[in-house]
Amino acid sequence: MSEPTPNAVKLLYFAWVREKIGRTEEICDLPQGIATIGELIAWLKTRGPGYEDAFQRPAVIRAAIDQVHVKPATAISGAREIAFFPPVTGG
Amino acid sequence: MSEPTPNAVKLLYFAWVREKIGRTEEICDLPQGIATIGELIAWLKTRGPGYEDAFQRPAVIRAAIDQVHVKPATAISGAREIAFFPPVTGG
Amino acid sequence: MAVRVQAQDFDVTAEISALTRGHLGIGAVVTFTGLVRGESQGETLTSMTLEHYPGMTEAELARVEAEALERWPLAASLIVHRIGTLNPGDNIVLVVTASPHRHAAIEAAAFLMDYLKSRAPFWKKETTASGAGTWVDARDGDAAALDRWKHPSKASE
Amino acid sequence: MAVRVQAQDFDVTAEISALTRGHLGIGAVVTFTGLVRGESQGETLTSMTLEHYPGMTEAELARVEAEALERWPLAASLIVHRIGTLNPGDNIVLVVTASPHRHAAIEAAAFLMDYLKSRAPFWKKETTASGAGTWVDARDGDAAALDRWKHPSKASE
Repeated sequence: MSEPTPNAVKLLYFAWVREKIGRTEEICDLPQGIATIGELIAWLKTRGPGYEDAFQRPAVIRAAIDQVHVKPATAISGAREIAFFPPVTGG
Repeated sequence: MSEPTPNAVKLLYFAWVREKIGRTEEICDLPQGIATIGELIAWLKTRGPGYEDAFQRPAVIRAAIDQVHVKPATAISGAREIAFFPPVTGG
Repeated sequence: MAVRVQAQDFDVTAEISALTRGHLGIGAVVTFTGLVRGESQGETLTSMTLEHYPGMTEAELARVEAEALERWPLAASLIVHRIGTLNPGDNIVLVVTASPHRHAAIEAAAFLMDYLKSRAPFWKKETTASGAGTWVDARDGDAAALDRWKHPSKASE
Repeated sequence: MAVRVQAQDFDVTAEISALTRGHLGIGAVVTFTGLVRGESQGETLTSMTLEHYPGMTEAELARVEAEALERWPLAASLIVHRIGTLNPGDNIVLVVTASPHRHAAIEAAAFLMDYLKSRAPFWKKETTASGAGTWVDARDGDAAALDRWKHPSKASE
Protein backbone atom coordinates (compact mmCIF):
# COMPACT_ATOMS: atom_id res chain seq x y z
CA MET A 1 0.00 0.00 0.00
CA SER A 2 1.45 3.41 -0.94
CA GLU A 3 1.88 6.20 1.62
CA PRO A 4 -1.04 8.61 1.69
CA THR A 5 -0.45 11.86 -0.18
CA PRO A 6 -0.79 15.08 1.88
CA ASN A 7 -4.49 15.39 0.91
CA ALA A 8 -5.22 11.71 1.49
CA VAL A 9 -6.48 10.02 4.63
CA LYS A 10 -6.81 6.40 5.67
CA LEU A 11 -10.41 5.38 6.42
CA LEU A 12 -11.23 2.31 8.52
CA TYR A 13 -14.60 0.60 8.96
CA PHE A 14 -15.67 -1.84 11.66
CA ALA A 15 -18.52 -4.26 12.43
CA TRP A 16 -21.70 -3.65 10.38
CA VAL A 17 -20.29 -0.44 8.90
CA ARG A 18 -17.49 -2.57 7.44
CA GLU A 19 -19.92 -5.24 6.25
CA LYS A 20 -22.25 -2.79 4.52
CA ILE A 21 -19.41 -0.93 2.79
CA GLY A 22 -17.71 -4.20 1.94
CA ARG A 23 -14.22 -3.16 2.88
CA THR A 24 -12.00 -2.94 5.94
CA GLU A 25 -10.01 0.16 5.00
CA GLU A 26 -9.16 2.45 2.12
CA ILE A 27 -7.00 5.48 1.36
CA CYS A 28 -9.19 8.35 0.23
CA ASP A 29 -8.37 11.65 -1.45
CA LEU A 30 -10.91 13.94 0.15
CA PRO A 31 -12.47 16.71 -1.96
CA GLN A 32 -12.01 20.33 -0.83
CA GLY A 33 -14.53 21.71 1.66
CA ILE A 34 -14.86 18.75 3.99
CA ALA A 35 -13.96 20.11 7.39
CA THR A 36 -15.66 17.90 9.99
CA ILE A 37 -16.51 14.28 10.68
CA GLY A 38 -20.18 15.05 9.97
CA GLU A 39 -19.31 16.52 6.57
CA LEU A 40 -17.11 13.53 5.80
CA ILE A 41 -20.00 11.16 6.60
CA ALA A 42 -22.33 13.15 4.32
CA TRP A 43 -19.79 12.91 1.48
CA LEU A 44 -19.08 9.18 2.02
CA LYS A 45 -22.82 8.49 1.85
CA THR A 46 -22.81 9.65 -1.81
CA ARG A 47 -20.13 7.14 -2.82
CA GLY A 48 -22.42 4.19 -3.59
CA PRO A 49 -25.22 1.96 -2.28
CA GLY A 50 -23.00 0.27 0.35
CA TYR A 51 -21.92 3.61 1.77
CA GLU A 52 -25.45 4.95 1.63
CA ASP A 53 -26.69 1.94 3.58
CA ALA A 54 -23.87 2.14 6.13
CA PHE A 55 -24.31 5.85 6.83
CA GLN A 56 -28.09 6.20 6.43
CA ARG A 57 -28.52 6.92 10.18
CA PRO A 58 -25.58 9.15 11.16
CA ALA A 59 -26.86 9.21 14.77
CA VAL A 60 -25.73 5.60 15.27
CA ILE A 61 -22.32 6.10 13.69
CA ARG A 62 -19.31 6.64 15.95
CA ALA A 63 -15.96 7.97 14.75
CA ALA A 64 -12.34 8.10 15.87
CA ILE A 65 -9.51 10.28 14.56
CA ASP A 66 -6.07 8.77 15.01
CA GLN A 67 -7.52 6.26 17.47
CA VAL A 68 -9.29 8.77 19.73
CA HIS A 69 -13.09 9.03 19.97
CA VAL A 70 -14.46 12.22 18.35
CA LYS A 71 -17.82 13.94 17.79
CA PRO A 72 -19.52 14.72 14.43
CA ALA A 73 -18.48 18.39 14.79
CA THR A 74 -14.79 17.55 15.27
CA ALA A 75 -12.46 19.00 12.59
CA ILE A 76 -10.62 16.41 10.54
CA SER A 77 -7.71 18.56 9.45
CA GLY A 78 -4.41 16.83 10.14
CA ALA A 79 -6.02 13.42 10.57
CA ARG A 80 -3.97 10.47 9.36
CA GLU A 81 -6.52 7.76 10.19
CA ILE A 82 -10.30 8.11 10.56
CA ALA A 83 -12.44 5.18 11.67
CA PHE A 84 -16.22 4.71 11.50
CA PHE A 85 -18.09 2.11 13.52
CA PRO A 86 -21.31 1.37 15.42
CA PRO A 87 -21.57 2.09 19.18
CA VAL A 88 -19.12 -0.25 20.89
CA THR A 89 -20.36 -3.44 22.57
CA GLY A 90 -17.36 -4.98 24.28
CA GLY A 91 -16.98 -6.07 27.86
CA MET B 1 -18.87 -33.02 80.14
CA SER B 2 -22.31 -33.57 81.76
CA GLU B 3 -25.49 -32.22 80.20
CA PRO B 4 -26.53 -28.82 81.55
CA THR B 5 -29.26 -28.96 84.19
CA PRO B 6 -32.47 -26.95 83.43
CA ASN B 7 -31.09 -23.89 85.27
CA ALA B 8 -27.65 -24.17 83.69
CA VAL B 9 -26.36 -22.50 80.54
CA LYS B 10 -23.23 -23.00 78.49
CA LEU B 11 -21.06 -19.87 78.29
CA LEU B 12 -18.47 -19.41 75.55
CA TYR B 13 -15.69 -16.81 75.34
CA PHE B 14 -13.70 -15.72 72.30
CA ALA B 15 -10.60 -13.66 71.43
CA TRP B 16 -9.43 -11.34 74.23
CA VAL B 17 -12.52 -12.07 76.31
CA ARG B 18 -11.41 -15.71 76.33
CA GLU B 19 -7.81 -14.78 77.08
CA LYS B 20 -8.69 -12.50 80.00
CA ILE B 21 -11.08 -15.01 81.57
CA GLY B 22 -8.66 -17.83 80.91
CA ARG B 23 -11.17 -20.32 79.60
CA THR B 24 -12.92 -21.21 76.35
CA GLU B 25 -16.25 -22.32 77.79
CA GLU B 26 -18.00 -23.33 80.99
CA ILE B 27 -21.37 -24.54 82.18
CA CYS B 28 -22.84 -22.07 84.67
CA ASP B 29 -25.74 -22.33 87.12
CA LEU B 30 -27.11 -18.83 86.96
CA PRO B 31 -28.51 -17.27 90.14
CA GLN B 32 -32.15 -16.18 90.20
CA GLY B 33 -32.95 -12.69 88.94
CA ILE B 34 -30.68 -12.54 85.89
CA ALA B 35 -33.03 -11.78 83.03
CA THR B 36 -30.94 -10.11 80.31
CA ILE B 37 -27.53 -10.25 78.66
CA GLY B 38 -26.63 -6.98 80.38
CA GLU B 39 -27.51 -8.40 83.80
CA LEU B 40 -25.54 -11.56 83.03
CA ILE B 41 -22.47 -9.47 82.16
CA ALA B 42 -22.82 -7.51 85.44
CA TRP B 43 -22.95 -10.79 87.39
CA LEU B 44 -20.04 -12.41 85.48
CA LYS B 45 -17.92 -9.36 86.27
CA THR B 46 -18.16 -10.22 90.00
CA ARG B 47 -16.73 -13.72 89.54
CA GLY B 48 -13.03 -12.86 89.76
CA PRO B 49 -10.25 -10.64 88.45
CA GLY B 50 -10.19 -12.25 84.97
CA TYR B 51 -13.92 -11.71 84.53
CA GLU B 52 -13.68 -8.18 85.92
CA ASP B 53 -10.94 -7.39 83.42
CA ALA B 54 -12.80 -8.98 80.50
CA PHE B 55 -16.09 -7.20 81.17
CA GLN B 56 -14.81 -3.87 82.48
CA ARG B 57 -16.12 -2.01 79.41
CA PRO B 58 -19.47 -3.61 78.57
CA ALA B 59 -19.82 -1.28 75.57
CA VAL B 60 -17.15 -3.24 73.67
CA ILE B 61 -18.60 -6.65 74.53
CA ARG B 62 -20.79 -8.40 71.96
CA ALA B 63 -23.03 -11.36 72.74
CA ALA B 64 -24.83 -14.17 70.95
CA ILE B 65 -27.59 -16.44 72.22
CA ASP B 66 -27.71 -19.83 70.54
CA GLN B 67 -25.44 -18.51 67.79
CA VAL B 68 -27.48 -15.41 66.93
CA HIS B 69 -26.25 -11.85 67.67
CA VAL B 70 -28.21 -10.18 70.50
CA LYS B 71 -28.29 -6.85 72.35
CA PRO B 72 -27.57 -6.19 76.05
CA ALA B 73 -31.32 -5.86 76.69
CA THR B 74 -32.15 -9.24 75.15
CA ALA B 75 -33.76 -11.74 77.54
CA ILE B 76 -31.72 -14.88 78.18
CA SER B 77 -34.57 -17.17 79.23
CA GLY B 78 -34.47 -20.41 77.28
CA ALA B 79 -30.89 -19.89 76.11
CA ARG B 80 -28.79 -23.05 75.80
CA GLU B 81 -25.57 -21.34 74.74
CA ILE B 82 -24.46 -17.76 75.37
CA ALA B 83 -21.25 -16.39 73.86
CA PHE B 84 -19.29 -13.23 74.71
CA PHE B 85 -16.69 -11.70 72.42
CA PRO B 86 -15.19 -8.43 71.15
CA PRO B 87 -16.55 -6.75 68.01
CA VAL B 88 -15.82 -9.11 65.12
CA THR B 89 -12.84 -8.43 62.82
CA GLY B 90 -13.04 -11.03 60.05
CA GLY B 91 -13.03 -10.51 56.32
CA MET C 1 -25.01 -20.76 47.35
CA ALA C 2 -22.41 -22.06 49.75
CA VAL C 3 -20.30 -20.99 52.70
CA ARG C 4 -17.12 -22.67 53.90
CA VAL C 5 -14.77 -22.10 56.82
CA GLN C 6 -11.43 -23.80 56.31
CA ALA C 7 -7.74 -23.72 57.22
CA GLN C 8 -6.50 -24.49 53.70
CA ASP C 9 -6.08 -22.01 50.88
CA PHE C 10 -8.55 -21.57 48.02
CA ASP C 11 -8.08 -21.27 44.25
CA VAL C 12 -10.12 -18.48 42.69
CA THR C 13 -10.23 -19.98 39.18
CA ALA C 14 -11.33 -23.37 40.50
CA GLU C 15 -14.04 -21.79 42.65
CA ILE C 16 -15.38 -19.75 39.73
CA SER C 17 -15.43 -22.84 37.49
CA ALA C 18 -17.25 -24.95 40.06
CA LEU C 19 -19.81 -22.19 40.59
CA THR C 20 -20.54 -21.32 36.97
CA ARG C 21 -20.17 -24.65 35.13
CA GLY C 22 -23.38 -25.44 33.27
CA HIS C 23 -25.05 -22.15 34.25
CA LEU C 24 -25.21 -20.56 30.80
CA GLY C 25 -27.35 -17.69 32.08
CA ILE C 26 -24.36 -16.20 33.91
CA GLY C 27 -22.80 -13.19 32.20
CA ALA C 28 -20.84 -11.69 35.09
CA VAL C 29 -18.73 -13.11 37.91
CA VAL C 30 -17.21 -10.93 40.62
CA THR C 31 -14.67 -12.13 43.15
CA PHE C 32 -13.39 -10.36 46.20
CA THR C 33 -10.25 -11.71 47.83
CA GLY C 34 -8.99 -10.38 51.16
CA LEU C 35 -5.26 -10.78 51.82
CA VAL C 36 -3.01 -10.50 54.87
CA ARG C 37 -1.09 -7.25 54.56
CA GLY C 38 2.58 -7.02 55.45
CA GLU C 39 2.28 -4.32 58.03
CA SER C 40 -0.05 -3.05 60.68
CA GLN C 41 0.06 0.53 61.95
CA GLY C 42 3.60 0.96 60.77
CA GLU C 43 4.93 -2.29 62.24
CA THR C 44 6.01 -5.25 60.12
CA LEU C 45 3.55 -8.11 60.47
CA THR C 46 5.00 -11.61 60.79
CA SER C 47 1.73 -13.53 61.01
CA MET C 48 -1.99 -13.27 61.67
CA THR C 49 -4.15 -15.80 63.50
CA LEU C 50 -7.88 -16.06 62.88
CA GLU C 51 -10.12 -17.36 65.66
CA HIS C 52 -13.79 -18.10 65.02
CA TYR C 53 -16.96 -19.39 66.68
CA PRO C 54 -17.58 -22.81 65.09
CA GLY C 55 -21.21 -23.30 64.22
CA MET C 56 -22.21 -19.68 64.56
CA THR C 57 -19.72 -18.66 61.87
CA GLU C 58 -21.28 -20.92 59.26
CA ALA C 59 -24.80 -19.96 60.38
CA GLU C 60 -24.04 -16.23 60.22
CA LEU C 61 -22.34 -16.47 56.82
CA ALA C 62 -25.36 -18.38 55.51
CA ARG C 63 -27.68 -15.65 56.83
CA VAL C 64 -25.56 -12.96 55.18
CA GLU C 65 -25.61 -14.89 51.90
CA ALA C 66 -29.39 -15.44 52.12
CA GLU C 67 -29.87 -11.69 52.54
CA ALA C 68 -27.81 -10.98 49.41
CA LEU C 69 -29.88 -13.52 47.45
CA GLU C 70 -33.04 -11.75 48.53
CA ARG C 71 -31.75 -8.38 47.33
CA TRP C 72 -30.08 -9.30 44.03
CA PRO C 73 -30.91 -11.81 41.28
CA LEU C 74 -27.80 -13.94 41.76
CA ALA C 75 -27.33 -17.16 39.83
CA ALA C 76 -24.66 -18.36 42.27
CA SER C 77 -22.63 -17.19 45.24
CA LEU C 78 -19.89 -18.44 47.53
CA ILE C 79 -18.17 -17.32 50.72
CA VAL C 80 -14.93 -19.01 51.83
CA HIS C 81 -13.17 -17.80 55.00
CA ARG C 82 -9.90 -19.17 56.28
CA ILE C 83 -9.01 -19.77 59.95
CA GLY C 84 -5.75 -20.48 61.76
CA THR C 85 -2.39 -18.83 61.31
CA LEU C 86 -1.67 -17.00 58.05
CA ASN C 87 1.33 -15.11 56.68
CA PRO C 88 1.57 -11.75 54.88
CA GLY C 89 0.31 -12.15 51.31
CA ASP C 90 -1.87 -15.15 52.20
CA ASN C 91 -5.54 -15.25 51.25
CA ILE C 92 -8.01 -14.68 54.11
CA VAL C 93 -11.45 -14.53 52.54
CA LEU C 94 -13.11 -15.10 49.17
CA VAL C 95 -16.51 -13.88 48.05
CA VAL C 96 -17.83 -14.86 44.62
CA THR C 97 -21.07 -13.64 43.05
CA ALA C 98 -22.48 -14.56 39.65
CA SER C 99 -25.45 -13.06 37.84
CA PRO C 100 -26.80 -12.45 34.34
CA HIS C 101 -25.66 -8.79 34.41
CA ARG C 102 -22.73 -7.06 36.02
CA HIS C 103 -24.22 -4.53 38.41
CA ALA C 104 -26.02 -7.13 40.52
CA ALA C 105 -22.83 -9.18 40.86
CA ILE C 106 -20.73 -6.15 41.81
CA GLU C 107 -23.19 -4.74 44.34
CA ALA C 108 -23.86 -8.11 45.92
CA ALA C 109 -20.13 -8.77 46.36
CA ALA C 110 -19.69 -5.38 48.05
CA PHE C 111 -22.69 -6.08 50.28
CA LEU C 112 -21.43 -9.54 51.24
CA MET C 113 -18.05 -8.17 52.27
CA ASP C 114 -19.54 -5.30 54.30
CA TYR C 115 -21.98 -7.61 56.07
CA LEU C 116 -19.50 -10.42 56.60
CA LYS C 117 -17.02 -8.00 58.19
CA SER C 118 -19.61 -6.70 60.64
CA ARG C 119 -21.41 -9.92 61.52
CA ALA C 120 -19.38 -13.09 60.98
CA PRO C 121 -17.74 -14.13 64.29
CA PHE C 122 -14.06 -14.04 63.37
CA TRP C 123 -11.30 -12.32 65.33
CA LYS C 124 -7.85 -11.46 64.04
CA LYS C 125 -4.74 -11.47 66.19
CA GLU C 126 -1.65 -9.95 64.61
CA THR C 127 1.91 -10.85 65.51
CA THR C 128 4.51 -8.21 64.64
CA ALA C 129 8.27 -8.35 64.31
CA SER C 130 8.62 -7.24 67.93
CA GLY C 131 6.89 -10.48 68.95
CA ALA C 132 3.77 -8.90 70.40
CA GLY C 133 0.38 -10.42 69.64
CA THR C 134 -2.39 -7.84 69.31
CA TRP C 135 -6.09 -8.34 68.74
CA VAL C 136 -7.22 -6.19 65.81
CA ASP C 137 -9.72 -3.47 66.70
CA ALA C 138 -12.97 -3.21 64.74
CA ARG C 139 -12.82 -0.27 62.34
CA ASP C 140 -15.35 2.55 62.53
CA GLY C 141 -15.35 2.59 58.74
CA ASP C 142 -16.88 -0.87 58.68
CA ALA C 143 -19.96 0.31 60.56
CA ALA C 144 -20.29 3.25 58.17
CA ALA C 145 -19.92 0.88 55.20
CA LEU C 146 -22.82 -1.12 56.56
CA ASP C 147 -25.09 1.87 56.89
CA ARG C 148 -25.27 2.55 53.19
CA TRP C 149 -27.12 -0.75 52.61
CA LYS C 150 -29.95 0.45 54.84
CA HIS C 151 -30.99 3.04 52.23
CA PRO C 152 -31.99 1.00 49.18
CA SER C 153 -32.21 4.08 46.95
CA LYS C 154 -28.60 4.99 47.67
CA ALA C 155 -27.19 1.47 47.60
CA SER C 156 -28.60 0.80 44.16
CA GLU C 157 -26.92 3.81 42.57
CA MET D 1 -1.10 -1.52 35.40
CA ALA D 2 -1.50 -3.47 32.21
CA VAL D 3 -3.96 -4.05 29.40
CA ARG D 4 -3.99 -7.01 27.03
CA VAL D 5 -6.08 -7.96 24.00
CA GLN D 6 -5.77 -11.65 23.17
CA ALA D 7 -7.51 -14.62 21.55
CA GLN D 8 -6.53 -17.12 24.24
CA ASP D 9 -8.27 -17.66 27.55
CA PHE D 10 -7.04 -16.24 30.89
CA ASP D 11 -6.66 -17.81 34.32
CA VAL D 12 -7.99 -15.64 37.13
CA THR D 13 -5.82 -17.15 39.89
CA ALA D 14 -2.66 -16.81 37.81
CA GLU D 15 -3.47 -13.18 36.94
CA ILE D 16 -4.12 -12.31 40.61
CA SER D 17 -0.84 -13.98 41.66
CA ALA D 18 1.19 -12.18 39.00
CA LEU D 19 -0.37 -8.86 40.00
CA THR D 20 -0.07 -9.13 43.78
CA ARG D 21 3.16 -11.10 44.28
CA GLY D 22 5.57 -9.10 46.43
CA HIS D 23 3.08 -6.26 47.01
CA LEU D 24 2.49 -6.76 50.73
CA GLY D 25 0.49 -3.54 50.97
CA ILE D 26 -2.42 -5.13 49.11
CA GLY D 27 -5.34 -6.13 51.33
CA ALA D 28 -8.09 -6.46 48.72
CA VAL D 29 -8.29 -7.86 45.20
CA VAL D 30 -11.43 -7.63 43.10
CA THR D 31 -11.94 -9.43 39.81
CA PHE D 32 -14.71 -9.01 37.31
CA THR D 33 -15.12 -11.71 34.67
CA GLY D 34 -17.54 -11.31 31.77
CA LEU D 35 -18.81 -14.55 30.21
CA VAL D 36 -20.63 -15.46 26.99
CA ARG D 37 -24.22 -16.26 27.92
CA GLY D 38 -26.08 -19.18 26.36
CA GLU D 39 -28.95 -17.21 24.95
CA SER D 40 -29.73 -13.87 23.44
CA GLN D 41 -33.24 -12.42 23.44
CA GLY D 42 -34.80 -15.85 23.86
CA GLU D 43 -32.74 -17.55 21.16
CA THR D 44 -30.05 -20.14 21.88
CA LEU D 45 -26.62 -18.74 21.17
CA THR D 46 -24.13 -21.01 19.42
CA SER D 47 -21.18 -18.62 19.31
CA MET D 48 -20.08 -15.02 19.62
CA THR D 49 -17.39 -13.28 17.58
CA LEU D 50 -15.54 -10.24 18.89
CA GLU D 51 -14.11 -7.74 16.43
CA HIS D 52 -11.88 -4.90 17.59
CA TYR D 53 -9.85 -1.94 16.35
CA PRO D 54 -6.20 -2.98 16.79
CA GLY D 55 -4.13 -0.18 18.25
CA MET D 56 -7.04 1.97 19.36
CA THR D 57 -8.33 -0.83 21.60
CA GLU D 58 -5.11 -1.00 23.60
CA ALA D 59 -4.82 2.81 23.68
CA GLU D 60 -8.41 3.24 24.88
CA LEU D 61 -8.10 0.52 27.54
CA ALA D 62 -4.91 2.19 28.79
CA ARG D 63 -6.73 5.55 28.98
CA VAL D 64 -9.59 3.97 30.93
CA GLU D 65 -7.12 2.33 33.31
CA ALA D 66 -5.19 5.58 33.78
CA GLU D 67 -8.42 7.33 34.72
CA ALA D 68 -9.17 4.69 37.38
CA LEU D 69 -5.66 5.08 38.79
CA GLU D 70 -6.22 8.81 39.08
CA ARG D 71 -9.45 8.33 41.01
CA TRP D 72 -8.58 5.47 43.37
CA PRO D 73 -5.40 4.51 45.26
CA LEU D 74 -4.83 1.24 43.42
CA ALA D 75 -1.71 -0.83 44.03
CA ALA D 76 -2.25 -2.77 40.80
CA SER D 77 -4.75 -3.26 38.00
CA LEU D 78 -5.24 -5.33 34.89
CA ILE D 79 -7.62 -5.45 31.93
CA VAL D 80 -7.65 -8.50 29.64
CA HIS D 81 -10.13 -8.64 26.74
CA ARG D 82 -10.50 -11.57 24.38
CA ILE D 83 -11.14 -11.34 20.63
CA GLY D 84 -12.21 -13.86 18.01
CA THR D 85 -14.90 -16.53 18.21
CA LEU D 86 -16.09 -17.66 21.64
CA ASN D 87 -18.64 -20.18 22.85
CA PRO D 88 -21.32 -19.93 25.55
CA GLY D 89 -19.68 -20.10 28.98
CA ASP D 90 -16.34 -18.81 27.67
CA ASN D 91 -14.58 -15.89 29.32
CA ILE D 92 -14.76 -12.57 27.43
CA VAL D 93 -13.17 -9.98 29.69
CA LEU D 94 -11.26 -9.78 32.96
CA VAL D 95 -10.75 -6.74 35.15
CA VAL D 96 -8.58 -6.99 38.27
CA THR D 97 -8.05 -4.24 40.83
CA ALA D 98 -5.91 -4.39 43.96
CA SER D 99 -5.67 -1.88 46.78
CA PRO D 100 -4.90 -1.64 50.49
CA HIS D 101 -8.62 -1.49 51.37
CA ARG D 102 -11.69 -3.03 49.82
CA HIS D 103 -13.88 -0.11 48.79
CA ALA D 104 -11.33 1.37 46.40
CA ALA D 105 -10.84 -2.00 44.70
CA ILE D 106 -14.58 -2.62 44.35
CA GLU D 107 -15.43 0.85 43.05
CA ALA D 108 -12.50 0.91 40.63
CA ALA D 109 -13.50 -2.47 39.18
CA ALA D 110 -17.07 -1.25 38.65
CA PHE D 111 -15.76 1.95 37.03
CA LEU D 112 -13.38 0.06 34.73
CA MET D 113 -16.17 -2.19 33.48
CA ASP D 114 -18.59 0.70 32.90
CA TYR D 115 -15.96 2.74 31.04
CA LEU D 116 -14.56 -0.17 29.09
CA LYS D 117 -18.06 -1.09 27.88
CA SER D 118 -18.75 2.40 26.64
CA ARG D 119 -15.36 3.30 25.17
CA ALA D 120 -13.21 0.32 24.18
CA PRO D 121 -13.68 -0.37 20.43
CA PHE D 122 -15.01 -3.95 20.50
CA TRP D 123 -18.07 -5.21 18.64
CA LYS D 124 -19.92 -8.46 19.35
CA LYS D 125 -21.63 -10.52 16.67
CA GLU D 126 -23.85 -13.32 17.93
CA THR D 127 -24.64 -16.47 16.02
CA THR D 128 -27.83 -18.24 17.10
CA ALA D 129 -29.13 -21.77 16.52
CA SER D 130 -31.06 -20.52 13.49
CA GLY D 131 -27.74 -19.67 11.87
CA ALA D 132 -28.23 -15.92 11.77
CA GLY D 133 -25.35 -13.61 12.72
CA THR D 134 -26.47 -10.45 14.47
CA TRP D 135 -24.44 -7.49 15.66
CA VAL D 136 -25.25 -6.79 19.30
CA ASP D 137 -26.89 -3.40 19.94
CA ALA D 138 -25.40 -1.10 22.55
CA ARG D 139 -27.54 -1.08 25.68
CA ASP D 140 -29.09 2.14 27.00
CA GLY D 141 -28.27 0.89 30.49
CA ASP D 142 -24.57 1.15 29.73
CA ALA D 143 -24.82 4.88 29.09
CA ALA D 144 -26.78 5.31 32.32
CA ALA D 145 -24.14 3.28 34.19
CA LEU D 146 -21.53 5.68 32.93
CA ASP D 147 -23.38 8.77 34.09
CA ARG D 148 -23.07 7.93 37.75
CA TRP D 149 -19.28 8.33 37.62
CA LYS D 150 -19.73 11.95 36.59
CA HIS D 151 -21.09 12.82 40.04
CA PRO D 152 -18.23 12.06 42.42
CA SER D 153 -20.42 12.47 45.51
CA LYS D 154 -22.79 9.75 44.28
CA ALA D 155 -20.19 7.39 42.91
CA SER D 156 -18.31 7.30 46.18
CA GLU D 157 -21.32 6.19 48.20
